[in-house]
Amino acid sequence: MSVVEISYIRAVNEALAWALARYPESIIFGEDVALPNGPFGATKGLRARFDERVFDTPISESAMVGTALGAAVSGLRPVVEIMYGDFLLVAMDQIVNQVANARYVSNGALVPRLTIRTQQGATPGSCAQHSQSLEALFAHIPGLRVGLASNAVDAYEMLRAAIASDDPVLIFESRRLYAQKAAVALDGPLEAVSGSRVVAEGGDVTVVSWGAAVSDVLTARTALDERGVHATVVDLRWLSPLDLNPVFDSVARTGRLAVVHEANTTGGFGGEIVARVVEEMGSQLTAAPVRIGARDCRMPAAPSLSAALLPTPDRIAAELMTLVAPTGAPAS
Amino acid sequence: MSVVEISYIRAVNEALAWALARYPESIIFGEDVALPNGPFGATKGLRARFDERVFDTPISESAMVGTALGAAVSGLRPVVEIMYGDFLLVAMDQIVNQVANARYVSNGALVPRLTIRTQQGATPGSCAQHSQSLEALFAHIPGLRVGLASNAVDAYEMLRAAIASDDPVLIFESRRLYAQKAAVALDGPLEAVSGSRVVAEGGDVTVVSWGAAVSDVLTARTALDERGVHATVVDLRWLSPLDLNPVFDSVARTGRLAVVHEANTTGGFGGEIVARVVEEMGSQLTAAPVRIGARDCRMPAAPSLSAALLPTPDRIAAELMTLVAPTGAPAS
Amino acid sequence: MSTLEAPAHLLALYEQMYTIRAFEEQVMELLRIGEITGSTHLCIGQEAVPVGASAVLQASDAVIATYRGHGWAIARGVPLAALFAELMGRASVLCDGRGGSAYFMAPDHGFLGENSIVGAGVPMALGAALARRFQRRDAIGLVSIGDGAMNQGAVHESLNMAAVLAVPLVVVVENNGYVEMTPSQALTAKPAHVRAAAAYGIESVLVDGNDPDAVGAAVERARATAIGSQRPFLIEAETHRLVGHYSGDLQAYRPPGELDAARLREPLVRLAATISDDEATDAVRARVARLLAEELDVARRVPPANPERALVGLYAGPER
Amino acid sequence: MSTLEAPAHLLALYEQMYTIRAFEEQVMELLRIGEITGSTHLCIGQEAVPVGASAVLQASDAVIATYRGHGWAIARGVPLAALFAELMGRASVLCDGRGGSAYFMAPDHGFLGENSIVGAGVPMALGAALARRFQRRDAIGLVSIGDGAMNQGAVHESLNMAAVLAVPLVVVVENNGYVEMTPSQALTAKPAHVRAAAAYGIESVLVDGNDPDAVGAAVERARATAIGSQRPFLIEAETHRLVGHYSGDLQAYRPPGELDAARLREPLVRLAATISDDEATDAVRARVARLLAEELDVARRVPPANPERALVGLYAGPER
Ligand SMILES: Cc1ncc(C[n+]2csc(CCOP(=O)(O)OP(=O)(O)O)c2C)c(N)n1
Ligand SMILES: Cc1ncc(C[n+]2csc(CCOP(=O)(O)OP(=O)(O)O)c2C)c(N)n1
Ligand SMILES: [Mg+2]
Ligand SMILES: [Mg+2]
Repeated sequence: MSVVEISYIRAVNEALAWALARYPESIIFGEDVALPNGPFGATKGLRARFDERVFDTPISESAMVGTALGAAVSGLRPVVEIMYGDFLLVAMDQIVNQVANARYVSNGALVPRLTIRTQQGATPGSCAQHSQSLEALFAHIPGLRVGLASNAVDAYEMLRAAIASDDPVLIFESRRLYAQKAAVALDGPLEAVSGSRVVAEGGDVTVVSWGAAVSDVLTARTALDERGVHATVVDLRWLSPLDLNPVFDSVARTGRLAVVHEANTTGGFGGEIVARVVEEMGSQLTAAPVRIGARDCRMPAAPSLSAALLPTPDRIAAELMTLVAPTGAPAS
Repeated sequence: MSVVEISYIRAVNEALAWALARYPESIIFGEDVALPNGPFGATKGLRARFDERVFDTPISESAMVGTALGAAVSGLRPVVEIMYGDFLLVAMDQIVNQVANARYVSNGALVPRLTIRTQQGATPGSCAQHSQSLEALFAHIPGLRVGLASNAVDAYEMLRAAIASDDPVLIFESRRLYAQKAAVALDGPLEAVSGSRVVAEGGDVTVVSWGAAVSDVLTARTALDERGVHATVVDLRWLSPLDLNPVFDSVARTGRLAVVHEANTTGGFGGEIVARVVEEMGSQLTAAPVRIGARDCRMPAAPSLSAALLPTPDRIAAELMTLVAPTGAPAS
Repeated sequence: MSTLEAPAHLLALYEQMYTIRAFEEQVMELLRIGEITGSTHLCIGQEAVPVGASAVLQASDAVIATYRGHGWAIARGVPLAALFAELMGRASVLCDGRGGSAYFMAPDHGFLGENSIVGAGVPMALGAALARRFQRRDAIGLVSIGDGAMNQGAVHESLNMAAVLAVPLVVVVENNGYVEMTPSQALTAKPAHVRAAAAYGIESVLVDGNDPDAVGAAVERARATAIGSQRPFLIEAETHRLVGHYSGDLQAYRPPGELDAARLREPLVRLAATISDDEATDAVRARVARLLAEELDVARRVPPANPERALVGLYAGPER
Repeated sequence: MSTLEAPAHLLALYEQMYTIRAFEEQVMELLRIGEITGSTHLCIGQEAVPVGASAVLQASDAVIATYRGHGWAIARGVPLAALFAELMGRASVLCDGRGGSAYFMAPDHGFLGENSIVGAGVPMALGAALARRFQRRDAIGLVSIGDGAMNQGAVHESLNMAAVLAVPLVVVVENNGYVEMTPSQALTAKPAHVRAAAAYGIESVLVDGNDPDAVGAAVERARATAIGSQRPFLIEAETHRLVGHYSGDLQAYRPPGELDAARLREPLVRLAATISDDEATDAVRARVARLLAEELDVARRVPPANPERALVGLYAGPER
């Protein structure tokens, strides 16, 4: 088994190379992905290796997604890169009204076997049009699969699963994690598009998170550990399909639930998680659940402002402490 | 005070006429709104009366919304009609990345004083691209105001409030209610963009709903009444700003919460309501809250299929009965 | 073409166009009596476009149409009974009632589907065409759109992208004079849509959309260009819709005399005049009427779409 | 223009262009030393376009640019200190640090803002132009976009709509040869963007975008057409970006010699050669350098954007 220590973005690159090698019908396209090797390097070297199966497109996101759909239902296996998650909105009709409908409305006669890769989130200085976390919009759309990779291993495995799947899958990567490294097994078994994962265990509180926020939760968790509070952290990985079993199991033990995501709170997917847990096992909660997301606001460019809105590890830790010890007394 | 018995669509028409008369800077545009009097008649007679301030546009929803924004920040007060809610997706970038950002990012220097009117929902035979209920996508977007009118009075009052507001407001009408009549006071005081409303009172369960689903809830409520179960029904009216005080008050009395919307359940705004109620007053709930929405699916055209997916009055009544009397024993 | 063949060829075109016409007249009746529910968009008056085009298309070509797509589906060979059943909300072999009149698919017949978002079929057709190029299938993607659709951004993105990526895409603009209830010339600045094509370096042609042979010749040329030189092509077909935009349209916007004039130029009347053999055309119409009655009969025996299947097949993978 | 005036006029253009150049070179330095955070798009090499255009624009005209918009803002008169402060994430009078380098607004200076969604400023400029027509202000909406933006659907929708609705919209396409890291000709089928305009019946002109007077003349003509006959106008300005697409761009994609050749044609070098008075141009540069130092100084004394204000002003109405 070849295990390599590689960055998140390199893991994406390896998954794409794997797909091109494995599926002769796969193609990869997007803006600057071929000759320039990808705006973030995700497609580095692929044009050179796979020739015209990797190609550049004009800045035409609607046409790009529609092209992926038409090609998919004609037997290709397209992977289209949308440079920033914010630009999904330019192609929203194609994603929702076209891609999501194809299989169901055709009663299975059309197979929209395509993957849309993008990256999202705020980084210091990024403007309001390049910093949103928009997964909730897509997790509400039946017919789409939606996943967020919080680390290099998942960046590799979830993308492979997405490309292998017969369903249309939207993968949100995180550019602020692109440089983070992990040991990735390149020839492990192919995963399915499903499954959340317990990434840390603790008996005091269950924290559900996904995407880049998972790493902030883990940072906060370390701070909590030092204060004697132990959190189970569930990385949801896929919002669709939604696997809440590990969450239910953990909440049954901890009695306390927090959901953390980088998207702004109101209307975010955190509400769905809270609702499901309460519907399923409300009586087992010993405290009101807590959602920790960005404040409901546009994302300002100034780092001092965005930091005040985002769910930073400090804020996460503070809110978790309040959840565990609501009186303000130190828990230990 | 002139109170007239008019249909929902006529109420929309009256509100538009009111706005054109009151605000010389107001303009109204959209597809087929001027010479053809509007695809559903909302703009009937307005072109004749207000001349070029009411005009037809090409089928270019992105350009239409962007035009509204540019005109608004230049001092006009545009009202743009998007024929079906599903077509908002074609203009999604303009709505989210442009309109929602204008005021905040400019620190108030730009005033996006515009209204987007649309109508949504499934009607028998309507295809998957003409039947979605998409309010949750927009209620998640900070910077937008979002309202849904469930009756002719609100169609009039909420639209007036929207047009009068300095914020960008998205109004979802319901074409299946367009023919419903009510007594509308045409010269009442102008409302603000805010406020939910208790439309029926009862001590057994609190049902929160909005848009067309409210009328289904009221139908279900009548059936419940006959079985001795009495529901308080809160018509949320505005999802942004969100006024949950009447909900909290009612839940404090009933201990039971149901949220009903026509949109599919997962990721719908019902999750937000459940989360807020549980966060605020979880311990006062005597039963797990219930969300009643469309099944998570695309909307098929065949009436027999769509009926199986939508939250019909029968299904609402049945689910409310289960909530109130979970053992299946008749409540009385 | 010999003098003997000519009438046979023309009669075949007449039969196909009349089949579409009679099918849609039957649909109007089914709407009236409540056997079809929901708004429906008919192509009455525009039949020459799909019929002329389909005469030269191959099974491997992919076609996408708009909500006004019954004619395209029929011309591509979709069985009438199945189509009736689909429109009637029955468990049809097409989409099991999920598509309805405005959004059904029949990929087995080279018909990737209708589309009810104006202009949105063009990107998808671009992808279908691209796939065919990758697969070296010597086939095209053809999309029919209305003239109003030329005002949707996605259409322009696709035209440019098809040209840049060298994709065998053929766009047929059915210019029927109206965009819903608004005359086309009020909404489109371009003197002709072919000019738009030229801006992308795309070859194009303006044809009489009421003449199936003229349409066929244009599609033949477009197909040859698309496959031979991997270049997209645009055809503007001038025609006229003889009915309302949708089933409930009262057509108050029509100037007096317009319809009468259009009826003189409409494809069935014109082709019957060319054929000039009343006996033959009467016979065709009688045969089609019989066929339709039978097909409708078959459709009526298809059970209504089964609500228990309403949630089936949203995903290929695990449902939840 | 007398021989005395000519140099004064040219020197004024030189000074404005050099101000933009020196401002952006300072921005590069501020990025390097960490006083500006985040990716930044410079217009170095393209200064003649905003300067030439702004020379003929009026205060009542509305301008919208892209993320590459520092030059437009400066040419419209936005104070340098405020702009520095905005880019530095300080509590600037422009947007209080909310906009940053890629998305700030200064409507008081007739600058409705930058836009970081490619092409998305065009619909908004259309609306600004429409408002001006309704208000009978004899003013235009002008939007600058890149050549790559011509491939966004919203741009085409807007061109057609502006023509149909008779709106005084002027679109300036700054063709700088690249779309991020991809050469423009690889992505655009059109031989020239002016052809696209023609498809909508829109008048257009292709100008040397490195010559501020040529740009000015084109904008003057466009403005006259837009106001005089309420018709949109498109200007394609050929220019070249002398730096990377954004601050982190290593420009590996450039063919050897390209930059050297471009530097011979760049607007400052060219205008200096025309002026051909080293003493005068040296003096201008020295004056600008002093001014910039002062303005930067002022900016550095502006406090960082106040996190306590981060949530203020999302809505005009009640916050929740
Ligand atoms: C994006 C979008 N906007 C608006 C509509 C509503 N609509 C349906 S058909 C139509 C007119 C289309 O006109 P045209 O393209 O000329 O085709 P025709 O109906 O004449 O065949 C409109 C506006 C839609 N379906 N999709
Ligand atoms: C809708 C959208 N897609 C992609 C991008 C990413 N992007 C930013 S600038 C750019 C290239 C634009 O090229 P051009 O229009 O020629 O302008 P230039 O940068 O050369 O000034 C791209 C693809 C974006 N900002 N918005
Ligand atoms: Mg038409
Ligand atoms: Mg460029």
